[in-house]
Amino acid sequence: MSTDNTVTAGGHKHAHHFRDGLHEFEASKFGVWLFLATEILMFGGLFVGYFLYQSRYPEMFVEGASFLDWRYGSVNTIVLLISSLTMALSIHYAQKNNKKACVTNLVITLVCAGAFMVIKYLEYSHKFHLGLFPGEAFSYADAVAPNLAMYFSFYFLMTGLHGSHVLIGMGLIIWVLIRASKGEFNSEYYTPLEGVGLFWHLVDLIWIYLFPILYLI
Amino acid sequence: MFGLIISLLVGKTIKASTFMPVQGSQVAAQVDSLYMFLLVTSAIFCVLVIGGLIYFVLKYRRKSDDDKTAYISHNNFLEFLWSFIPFVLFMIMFGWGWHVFHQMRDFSKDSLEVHAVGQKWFWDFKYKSGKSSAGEFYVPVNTPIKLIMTSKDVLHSFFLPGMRIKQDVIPGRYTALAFTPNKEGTYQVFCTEYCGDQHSSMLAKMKVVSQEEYEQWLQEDASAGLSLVEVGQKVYEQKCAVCHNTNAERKVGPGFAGLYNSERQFADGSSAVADENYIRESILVPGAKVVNGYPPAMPSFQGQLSEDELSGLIEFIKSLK
Amino acid sequence: MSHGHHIIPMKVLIKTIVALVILTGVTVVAALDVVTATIGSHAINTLIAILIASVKAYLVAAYFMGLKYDSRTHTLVLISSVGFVILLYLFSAIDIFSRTPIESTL
Amino acid sequence: MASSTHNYLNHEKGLWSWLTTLDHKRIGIMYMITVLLFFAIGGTFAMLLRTELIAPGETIFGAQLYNQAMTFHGAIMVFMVIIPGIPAFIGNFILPLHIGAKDVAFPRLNLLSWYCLIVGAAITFVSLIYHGSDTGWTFYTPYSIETDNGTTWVVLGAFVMGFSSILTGVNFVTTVHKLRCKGMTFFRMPLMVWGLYSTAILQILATPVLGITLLLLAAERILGVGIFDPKLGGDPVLFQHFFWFYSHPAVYIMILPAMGIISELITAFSRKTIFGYRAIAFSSIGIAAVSFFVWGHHMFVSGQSELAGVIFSLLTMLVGVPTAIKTFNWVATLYKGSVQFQSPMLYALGFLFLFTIGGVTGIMLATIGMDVHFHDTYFVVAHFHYVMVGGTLMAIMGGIYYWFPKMFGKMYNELAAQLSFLFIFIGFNVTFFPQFVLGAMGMPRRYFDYLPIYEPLNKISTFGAYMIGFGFLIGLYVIIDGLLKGPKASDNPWGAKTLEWQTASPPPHENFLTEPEVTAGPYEYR
Repeated sequence: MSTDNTVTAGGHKHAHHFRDGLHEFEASKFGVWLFLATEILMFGGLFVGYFLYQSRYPEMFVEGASFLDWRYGSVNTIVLLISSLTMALSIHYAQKNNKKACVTNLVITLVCAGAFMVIKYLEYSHKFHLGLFPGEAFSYADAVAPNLAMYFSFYFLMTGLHGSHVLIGMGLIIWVLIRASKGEFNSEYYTPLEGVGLFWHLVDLIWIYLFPILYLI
Repeated sequence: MFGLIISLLVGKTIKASTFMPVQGSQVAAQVDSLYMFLLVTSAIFCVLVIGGLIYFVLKYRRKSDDDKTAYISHNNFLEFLWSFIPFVLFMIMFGWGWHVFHQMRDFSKDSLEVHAVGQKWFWDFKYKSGKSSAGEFYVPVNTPIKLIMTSKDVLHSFFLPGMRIKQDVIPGRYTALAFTPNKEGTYQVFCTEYCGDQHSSMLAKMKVVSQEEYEQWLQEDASAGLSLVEVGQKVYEQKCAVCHNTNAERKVGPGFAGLYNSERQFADGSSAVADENYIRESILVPGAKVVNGYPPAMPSFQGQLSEDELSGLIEFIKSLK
Repeated sequence: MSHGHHIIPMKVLIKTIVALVILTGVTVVAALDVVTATIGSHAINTLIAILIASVKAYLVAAYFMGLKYDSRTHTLVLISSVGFVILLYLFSAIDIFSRTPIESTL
Repeated sequence: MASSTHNYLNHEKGLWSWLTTLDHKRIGIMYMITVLLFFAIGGTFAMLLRTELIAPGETIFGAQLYNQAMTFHGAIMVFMVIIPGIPAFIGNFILPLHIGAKDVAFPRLNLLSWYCLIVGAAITFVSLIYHGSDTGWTFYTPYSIETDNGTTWVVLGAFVMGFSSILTGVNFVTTVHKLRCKGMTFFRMPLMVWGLYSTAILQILATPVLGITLLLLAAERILGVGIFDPKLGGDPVLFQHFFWFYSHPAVYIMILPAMGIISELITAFSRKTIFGYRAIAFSSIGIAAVSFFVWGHHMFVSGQSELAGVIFSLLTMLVGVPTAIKTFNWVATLYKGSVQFQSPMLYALGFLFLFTIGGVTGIMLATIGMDVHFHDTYFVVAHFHYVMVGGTLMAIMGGIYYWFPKMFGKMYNELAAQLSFLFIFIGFNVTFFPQFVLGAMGMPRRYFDYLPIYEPLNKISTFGAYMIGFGFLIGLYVIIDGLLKGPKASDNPWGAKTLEWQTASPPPHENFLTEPEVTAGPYEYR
């Protein structure tokens, strides 16, 4: 590639337009934070829509929430918090050049993410079984509120968009896992790990807000 | 050169103000005086900026390649001047605009209520006395009018240039407009929110008449003394002409000429002869039988046409060869 | 601007996860029917849930994401993005809740 | 073609080296080709619209085709030409050169941003297979939900193009923060960089909301979720809130970089330091900040409450103040300067003339009492063409001619460029000033057919449109002729003081042979 920032196993040579490794690390971290701002704004749009319609159709939203099992939600929250911890631990160990601990923590994070998706799959199939589809496909016979379909539109849009970000996160973790197991990260260079970690913590942050407003209200 | 451009600009701006449509109400006159104030202020601002620009450009044009230019970096007083003065002017404009806007929105209790319903591509008007008319409505002069409006399908917007007022019409919700016409005459109504193919022909007429003439119009039965076919023609012009031609040529829907007793092929493959029942059903439940090659876009007219209007329309369509 | 790679101490990470799990418990308990019934108003329950979630969010952002040890511009980016979401809600709410309902009198 | 010495154009050979380049200058050139191509397509739709409107009734095609041409003219010009236009094309090329950097912070993201635009544009044009889209570039619901044509493709295309804008924004903010050369403090950066920096902030904070709005609209059309559909309990006015929360900052994404270019042109061609550097720099940031508070002035008559309308009108007046400050500062820069009338300067003066008229009419529309009459009429069409074509397009043409020697190492044909300016400037006024009058007379916008009293002014307007078209054709000839046969240009043909003129034209691959160091401001004409 023309910017000759060849990445060698063990030693990482920073891209030619940066002064040194640290300069590149800080620029990348700042760039990731800016990208996280766009993610917050995108999910923010959904939250704004949710709150505006919740105050307009309160009883419909309460009826919709009654279909959600708060136990599934709580377990999912704990699972994601654990995965956030293990992601932070993997960075912690990478900075201490402890490759084995870093890799194991990444694997645990991946497993937790998988568990989260499995639980989501169970919840979704339970709702599809009842006919609580989003939008026009909604076919739940004895709904009290006429537009109950809108609640499940919000539910599937918000958890679906969040779920897709969990999947993207899992893909990123696998990419970082492969590089970590090849020993590319050390106390001097772990920028991709830091970036994926920040993204994963954001996915957890969004679920921290999704959980109470969907399951607990 | 400098004088010509500026006078051309100012002239054009002032001349533009005479192009406002007729002032049909007291509020319209206020809007026009606000418009005059905005125009004059803008013209002065343009003369200052563009005039200054042209003057500086000509006076300081490059004489030789090694001209020495003054190193002026900034001047705080000037910066303050041309940020505070525009700010004050803008606040005056804001305040005056708010005052005029508020007058457009205070619905006095004793105003005459007219119900307007917009649907893809014509306007319907209903009065409390049960009188209804399409495409045209009468209002008495010097009486506060309140238009209560809704839409049957998509967003539309009721625009009365003569009264300088406009209000979007939203399906599933009522919006309102208030004005007091003080000049008799016919005022044009436009739809100004994009609503599909025939958005540009979704027009209507408002006739401001004397109180007596208004009451007389309210009593008269629109189709009194007209034959059935003539009633049908009036309904056709108000509601159907937008999508159907009287000849055989397709517009949005099929042309009416020669339709009666013709064989109609439907989208689901079946076919039938176009007799009175087929025409009646196509008006009331258009989705039942959609002719092949046409989009199922026709709205239902259930409950909008009186019995004799419906039979008049059928007779009119039968009369078109 | 604190430069260099800062390693988040193990103690801090453990304390954070413990606090997060406890708070999750608290928010679940706060939403149990018996509790919501006593508090009554739906809006206050929502507010409590959001407050607890915000405390959890602060913990994740400050300790897991390392904002506490980072340059303040990163925190500014986070705060401004959340701020503009609230701005969107605020102005839309001002419009929606101050509309004068018009009724048909036919 | 290029000069004999080693530079970014002949650093690598072959199409593949261009399609996988990470050099910000090459990506800038690729954006130039893309943006000018889409401008030609969008311009053709504009010519079709004006030809149709030469007389009432059907002239060249029917209502449905007119509505599709109107929608594509809007969508192409907004999403493919004027939003990526300056930041991605001129910004990509000039920003690293202006701050003395070797490249933007994330070269790979920069290339991905170009591919997002290409893929997004391709998706948008796929909609033509399904009878295009006839909703207008604003996609207002519920009409955009129920019209059964390719609208979903246009919506998803715009969604993908949004990423191109986000990635450029992330890239530029990081570059300005992290890659400034030694001595280049924030107040020694050229004002073009301030323009691009405030634009990048807008791109980051506004575009994601457009993303979620378009996603929700696609969900409406595919799943019928009912959030914006009144038949299912949704609120179409809420769609307008979401849409304009992005689209008003978007019009500042269009104008702020243009203002950046104008600061460069005015100082270079009057050979004088800018008047009120800090006032202009803070005005850029001020406009970017206030732009998020004003979107409701697009919705004064849309069923929005009176209270919200009045608040938005007041805040819109505030955003007018920094714009007025900038305009006065540019005119003050000319005082005691040494003004040279070359085509970039003509475009800068054209910008000042047209943008002033656009600005004052904007204030008229911000006055809520006045907007009730003018909303959705040709007055609004004239206003936004004055600020978009008269503002951003003038700045793009001025920027192309100003940096042409730096980008390609060749000079363009000055006389033909001035002729092109003459046709565009006069044609523009002949086209759009009558539309102010049409708006005052009450002619609504997006009308395929109009009442006979509007015919004479529409005829003049169409004639003006042909003049603009001819002017841009001459402009295209000047660019192509300059590329093929242009004489070799010196490193600093205009004698400007900003950093990009200290390196060779066209610049070497790594921009500066020796690491530049800055000791003073960008416009030191002593």
